[in-house]
Amino acid sequence: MEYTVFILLLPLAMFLLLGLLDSKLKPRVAGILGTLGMTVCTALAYFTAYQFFTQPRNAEGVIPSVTPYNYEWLRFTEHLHIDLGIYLDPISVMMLVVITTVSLMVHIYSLGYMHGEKGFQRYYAFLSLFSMSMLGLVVATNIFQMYIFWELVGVSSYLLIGFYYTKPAAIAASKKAFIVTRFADLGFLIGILILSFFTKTFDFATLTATPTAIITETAGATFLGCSVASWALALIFMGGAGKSAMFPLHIWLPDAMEGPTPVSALIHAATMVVAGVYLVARLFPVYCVTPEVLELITTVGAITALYAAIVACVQTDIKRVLAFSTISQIAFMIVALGVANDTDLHEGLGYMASMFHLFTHAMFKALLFLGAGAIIHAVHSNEMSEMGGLRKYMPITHITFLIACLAIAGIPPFSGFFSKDEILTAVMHKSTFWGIWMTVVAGLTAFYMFRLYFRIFWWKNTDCSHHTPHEAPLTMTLPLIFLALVTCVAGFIPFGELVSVNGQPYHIHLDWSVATTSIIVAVCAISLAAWLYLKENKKPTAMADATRTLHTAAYRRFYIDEIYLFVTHKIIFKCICAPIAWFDRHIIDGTMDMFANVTQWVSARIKGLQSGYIQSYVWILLMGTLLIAAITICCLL
Amino acid sequence: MNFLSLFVLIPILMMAGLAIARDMKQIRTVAVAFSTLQLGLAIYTVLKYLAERAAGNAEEMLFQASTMWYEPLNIHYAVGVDGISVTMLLLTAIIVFAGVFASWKIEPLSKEFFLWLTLLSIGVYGFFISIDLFTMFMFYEVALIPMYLLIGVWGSGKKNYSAMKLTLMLMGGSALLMLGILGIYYHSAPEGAPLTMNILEIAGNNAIPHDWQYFLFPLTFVGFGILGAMFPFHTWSPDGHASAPTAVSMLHAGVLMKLGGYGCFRVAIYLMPFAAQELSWIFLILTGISVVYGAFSACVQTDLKYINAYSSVSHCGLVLFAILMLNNTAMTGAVMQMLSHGLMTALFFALIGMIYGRTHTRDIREMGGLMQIMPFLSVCYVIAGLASLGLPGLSGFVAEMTIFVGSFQHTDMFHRVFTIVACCSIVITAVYILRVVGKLLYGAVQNEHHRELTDATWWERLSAVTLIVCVAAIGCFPGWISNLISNSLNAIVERLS
Amino acid sequence: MELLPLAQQVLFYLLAIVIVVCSILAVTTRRILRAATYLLFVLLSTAGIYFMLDYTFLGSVQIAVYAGGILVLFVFSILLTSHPGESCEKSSLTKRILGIVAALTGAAVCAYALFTYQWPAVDLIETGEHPIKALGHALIGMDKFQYLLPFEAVSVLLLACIIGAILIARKR
Amino acid sequence: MEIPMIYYIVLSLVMFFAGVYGFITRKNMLMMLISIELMLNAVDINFAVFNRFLFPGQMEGMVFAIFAIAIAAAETAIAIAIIINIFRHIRNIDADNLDDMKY
Amino acid sequence: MDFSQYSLIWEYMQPELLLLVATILLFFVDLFASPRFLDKWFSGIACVLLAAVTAISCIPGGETHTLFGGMFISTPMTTAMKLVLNIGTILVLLQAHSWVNSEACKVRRGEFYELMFFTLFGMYLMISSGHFLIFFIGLETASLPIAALVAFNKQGGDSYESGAKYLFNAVFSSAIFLMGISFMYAMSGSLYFEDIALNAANNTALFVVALAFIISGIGFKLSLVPFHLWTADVYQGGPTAVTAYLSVISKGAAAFAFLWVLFKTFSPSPELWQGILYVLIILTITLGNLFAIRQKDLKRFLAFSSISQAGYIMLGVMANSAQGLTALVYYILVYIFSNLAAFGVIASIENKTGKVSMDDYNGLYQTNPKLSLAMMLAMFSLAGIPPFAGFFSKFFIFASAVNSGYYILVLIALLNTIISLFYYLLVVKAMFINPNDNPIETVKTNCYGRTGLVICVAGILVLGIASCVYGYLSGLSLTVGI
Repeated sequence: MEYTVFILLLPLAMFLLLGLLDSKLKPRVAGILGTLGMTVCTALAYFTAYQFFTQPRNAEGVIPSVTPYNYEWLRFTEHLHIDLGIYLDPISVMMLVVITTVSLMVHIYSLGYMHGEKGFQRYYAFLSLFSMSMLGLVVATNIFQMYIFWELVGVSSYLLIGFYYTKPAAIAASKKAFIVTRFADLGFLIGILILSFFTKTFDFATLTATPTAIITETAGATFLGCSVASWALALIFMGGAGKSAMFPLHIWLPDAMEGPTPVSALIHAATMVVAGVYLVARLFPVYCVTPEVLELITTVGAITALYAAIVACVQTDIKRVLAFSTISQIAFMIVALGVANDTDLHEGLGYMASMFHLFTHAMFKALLFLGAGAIIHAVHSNEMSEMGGLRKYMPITHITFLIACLAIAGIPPFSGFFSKDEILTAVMHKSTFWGIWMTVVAGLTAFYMFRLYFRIFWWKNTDCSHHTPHEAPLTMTLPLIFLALVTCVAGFIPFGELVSVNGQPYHIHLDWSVATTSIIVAVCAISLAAWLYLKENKKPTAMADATRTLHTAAYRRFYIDEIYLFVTHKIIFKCICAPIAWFDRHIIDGTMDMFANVTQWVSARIKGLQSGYIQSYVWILLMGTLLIAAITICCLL
Repeated sequence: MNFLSLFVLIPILMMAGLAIARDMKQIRTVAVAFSTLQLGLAIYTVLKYLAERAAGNAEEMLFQASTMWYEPLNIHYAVGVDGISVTMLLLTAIIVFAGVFASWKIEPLSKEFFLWLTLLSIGVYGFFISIDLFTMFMFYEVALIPMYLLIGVWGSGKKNYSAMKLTLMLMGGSALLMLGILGIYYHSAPEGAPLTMNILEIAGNNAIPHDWQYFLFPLTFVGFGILGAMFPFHTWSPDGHASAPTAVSMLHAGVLMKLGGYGCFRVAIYLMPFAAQELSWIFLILTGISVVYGAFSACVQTDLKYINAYSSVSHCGLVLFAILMLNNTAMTGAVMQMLSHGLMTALFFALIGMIYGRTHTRDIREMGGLMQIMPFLSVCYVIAGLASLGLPGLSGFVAEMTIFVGSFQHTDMFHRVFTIVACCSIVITAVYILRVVGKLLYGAVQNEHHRELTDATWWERLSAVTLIVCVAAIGCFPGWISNLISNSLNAIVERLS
Repeated sequence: MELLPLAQQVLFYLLAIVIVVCSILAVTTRRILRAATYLLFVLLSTAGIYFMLDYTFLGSVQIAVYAGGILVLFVFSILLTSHPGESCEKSSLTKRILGIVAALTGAAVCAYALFTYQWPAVDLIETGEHPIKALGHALIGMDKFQYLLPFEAVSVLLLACIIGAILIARKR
Repeated sequence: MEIPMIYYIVLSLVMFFAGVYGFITRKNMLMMLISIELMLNAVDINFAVFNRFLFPGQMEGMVFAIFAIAIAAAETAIAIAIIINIFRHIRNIDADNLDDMKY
Repeated sequence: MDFSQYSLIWEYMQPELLLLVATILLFFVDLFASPRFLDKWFSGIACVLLAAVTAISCIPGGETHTLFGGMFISTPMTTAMKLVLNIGTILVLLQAHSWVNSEACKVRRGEFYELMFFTLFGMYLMISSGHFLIFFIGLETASLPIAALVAFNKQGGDSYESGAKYLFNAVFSSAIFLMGISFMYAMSGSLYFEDIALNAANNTALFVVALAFIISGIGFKLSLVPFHLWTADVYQGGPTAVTAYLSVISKGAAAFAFLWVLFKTFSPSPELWQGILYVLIILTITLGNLFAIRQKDLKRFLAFSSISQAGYIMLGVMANSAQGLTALVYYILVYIFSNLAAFGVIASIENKTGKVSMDDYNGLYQTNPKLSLAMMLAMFSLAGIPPFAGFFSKFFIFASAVNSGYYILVLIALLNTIISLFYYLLVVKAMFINPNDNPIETVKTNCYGRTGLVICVAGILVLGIASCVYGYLSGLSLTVGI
């Protein structure tokens, strides 16, 4: 399957082509070129998936993973070398499909959405760059290759968030996104260093084939009470947590919504943000040998899920709501991974569930974002207060958006229901406490999504005398429809057959007790939302007033951003950087200058020696001579 | 005659050519012609080197030639290159080439400017091809002194102060170095055998007593370290770079600071492996501080060149840091970092020079939104920034990762902990790079007068593109250069174990 | 000079007193002409010492060159550069202290060195005066302990000094 | 010869350092010159005395003293010329006035 | 009388004898030739005569030979040193040409050259001496006429003051020197160097005092701290040509003689004088530098620079080895070229404009690029910047000291080079960097001065690269057998 390399090279070529020619190309041409490239890429990805999954399974019933391409890029030591290659196994192939699909949709969608924007060509170049990086990330054969593309997606994300580079908010957001994820990547890097130091390999296949190696290699090595292996894996997870916006590294994602909406759909909803999940899944066998790290993962995921869900309930910017919803949903996947185990298929349900949810979520969340994009395109605002009653003006958007909302709320038969149900089942199986916790979060999800939905499409009947919102053009609605279709049918894909913790086929069966509960919770939440937001009324305001403190805190995202701001500006800048700079200029440099100044000073002070009088000269001459004689005599005797 | 001597000869001819050139056009012609020739020579050397190696020539240094110079002291004019030297030669040639274009419109006294610049490059080339301590040291000093006039005459800001400080501090380093070299020389051979200045022979004799190594190693390491901007001897760098004219900053940060790193291991570590192992921890702490400290300092600077200078402190600190890890991988990383930092920092300074030439300010608070005004320069600046913060696909990443992975392979816990500390710099780097990019290039145009400014001219584009291509080439295809370096390091590393 | 030991002692102490007193007076007196006169006494006493030591030639040279030549020069130039009867103002206290410090330190160091030195016991043979002929041979001989070269060299020095002195002293 | 050598030497030391004192304290340059003569004279005594008491068999010291006298004469000649030169320029011969150049 | 010695004397004292002959010839020319002829040719004749003396007699060769029962020693190295001094003197004469032929000075022109030759003769005696009497006569011959030369300028200026300062210091220090010699004599009974080395009791206080007095006497000529205080005033006030002569030739000769005396006379107790020199060198280099950094008058500035250079030269003496001797002579040679280049520039500008202040040199490069370049090369060479000769000489002299184990001393000296670089760069800065609205007008030098400068610059450029000079000296010094 050597052709898979073109899945990477094609977007790269597009990036270079569009990036270098930039304004020499007509915007239209650039858009079409980019889209065409992506189309071919998607086709290749689908074909790969087809070829891969239709392979004969081996004796253990596992689809053998394939490495069609591997090139030693940079050799560090005998054992350690960075390879650039393509590693195909069920999850990477699944990711290929997801990424290319969403990316293609976004490419098409952007033709309409970004029409007439300055820097259209650049936009497509960056999209191609992102696609390439993300694809490279998922097919990485080794952890360092993943790190490379990990950084590249970070940069593409930075560039795309800051696409409107004249907008201060966009600049700040892009910077924030990059630096926060960079900080997390530091953990990732250190984790890699520790891991590779002990295991002497970067290679995923080797790492996951003998996951216990790390325990034996690091035998006895502990640091602050935890084994080095745990540290390494926890640090690697930190990288993932940063990319996947887990609490407390989530702060960049809501701000990242300053980028163009299709970008949010692609990067900050469907693909890049799930890289963390993918990373944990990729190294899952290794994680399984350190249960304490898995517990950490579960806890972080659960807290994030609840936190994000609560915050999402009170946001007024529709993209923010979606962003928090994304965080919450990713946390679901993380939790699912955290509760899983690779001992057998059943224990490993969470793994499968997580991947399944990743897949479905990518589709419906992309759909939501693209829908939101269409709405914003129509009303030229992100604020809920500017919207309401749009269902009449934008029927296609309305329907597709509703489908997505239903999916995310976990209403059958939409895809979200199936995947979320598997997750809840897995969590419930592991721990009832987390199970209930996650169910509550699922309820909150349904609530805030329908709050959003009702606020946009119902709420009031706008009299749009000055400006009538209109349905988006075909280039934009087409992707919506496609994704909505996928959302409708994706739940019925026999996902467990293809992806599971040990590769053996797993037959998905619904745990009806869990499913029923979650459906009931969801329906209740939707009803509540409908009660509050179907028609314009004062109830929401009243409720907000009633819970003023909580509401404000939630609206301000529980002041996490402020804390960060305090730490970075007040502590790091004011208390570390500025003093260091001062120290450098005045103490270190001052010392160097002092040598010069002291020399000058001494020079000025001793000028009196050269008094100009013959007699003082000879006096010094004589006394000098005598002194020399006297001292030498003293030394001698 | 050995063709390596051409590296010194061509610039000398270039100086002669410049001396007889009459107008700006001729000066440019001469400069471009000779620097291109030199670049060609450098590329030829690399290729020839690779061919020789491929042909199985396993000598430690290739193309050696040695002519007796000062017989009473057994000083030779001895040349020879290994993988590291050829890399550095290539780097120098590239940067000089780019530097010539970056100073296309230098005023006043353009002829003198190019003369001094060429003299500087003679020193650098000579240093990299020498394998005799004396010649090496001589070329080293040849490279230092033109800086004074280049900054003093063509610089800006408080140029007198900076030029003087830079020169004196670097001379301070070379003072230590001279003593170190003399010390090495007088212990270079066992009792009775003739003393020698030849690095390979000294290494072969391996006769420097251990207690002397304790004395000589710090001398040489600090001596070269000052040029490598080692904390706390780095303060010449911010002022010096800030005041220097564009091409000089490029050459200085790009190449001259590499002399420090190169010397550190060609002389200090290679010749005194025992002390290197025993004393490395002291310098490791200092360089570790350099790395983080430089980055932190860069965060709050407002002058573009200061930011870059502190960033250089951080990056060059990483070079020395890696060298001190004393293993093949880390040292390979160090050399790659030299190469990478050389290219990208030259790119930075070129761009800053071009921006400054237009806006007449380097204060980031007084500029903004340059992306709209000079998109080409701005894009290049972003690329340089990304290279600096270690974006994969550009050279910085390759070098830094090699360093980190290599350093972390050290068996000693202390070294590994310090590696992690050094790793932290990548975050801080991101902070200050993005801060600049955000303030300088993005956002609204701060100064309405800037709207009338033009984008890069063709020579500026050529200068920047040359460097970017190199940065990207190394970033994308690091394998061959990494192999080139690490093969040459084997000899050094063997001595260390 | 063949003198009785007592007479020799008396003579020595006499000369010594003159030398010490006149030396000190020569450098402390405020009238310059008097200083020259004291110097003359010192020089003559020194010649006396030489005579005592049986260095009659040296003593004669001392009288001829110093007393006869140099001192006359002194007197001329004193008369040339100062008004008669004019006395120099006193030296400042600092200067005098410095002078005394220097002189005393120097004397102390030298005295210490000289007194601690183990002088070899030399048989004090009464060699008497060196024959003048031997001296003459020594001054034009070329072997060891013969001084043709310095003799010639000093003539060059004197010539050079004459030229130099004329060069400076003449008006143009 | 019952007078010990050291007596002579002390005598010469007194003379020498009297000269030193005079050289350092006196303003008038001729006085300085007189002091110098004292110093040189003291050295001559040294030579003669050492020769007589320690190495009576030869005359190295005495000859040196003779040459020293000659050289002293030469020095004096130049010195007086210079003093006259100064007198011509500044109408006095105070050493303290020669301080145009300092520091 | 042993007449067989005459041929030996002729053979081994050729430089001295020929120099005297040349001096006498000069006398006669000065006496009998017409004023117009003198105006035109006298300087040329002097230079040619000296060059002839050099060419005929100062080619090192043969072997070590002593004359006059050990009073006069001729070795290939001393001949080489005489050669070096002659080269320097010729350069000084070339540079002095335009000044000494000026209206104010030409009446005393003859004396200038004659005294110059006499002092050179004195220096010859100093460096070839094997006896303190000869040494002392040489020393006096080399310094007393210089006092006259320093006071050469009659019109205005500080020449007379310099002359007095020089003379009185010289006389005082020679008295001290004599005192030291007398003590030496008391201990050894002879003033032949080798006798002293054999007989003097070198661990007594008297020996130490004698040594200190002797060092003080020679240190005065070398202007080592604390015997240096006359230097600046004399350099500043004296005519530039004489200052140049003092700073290089006189100092070079004294340095060589110093080394010679210490080697020959005090070789049994090197620790003693090395200990003293150790301190003196540090003081000399440091104080010289400290004073130099605040000078504005270029001649005064060069005086302090030359003081610190003397400290570096002494490192070669410290080494107490053949290598040190080679390095010392080589250093002096290079120093002659470098310093004379500087003085050449100063002299040309002073003659035309009377300006010697560093501030006047601001922007000199705009109007006098060639002079500025020469000055810059001189400064770089003095500071020890490669590829100029000064770097090599400094390296070798440091190498010789390090070879004898003086690491700390060399380190201090090296750190001092930083300070010295600072003030040398100040001059460069004035010429190239400092702005000036009305810089010194373009100065045309005559062909003598130009030749002198060109030779100096060529020397600066070539002496280091051409290793044969050092190699040659090294070969010679090995024959001396230290």
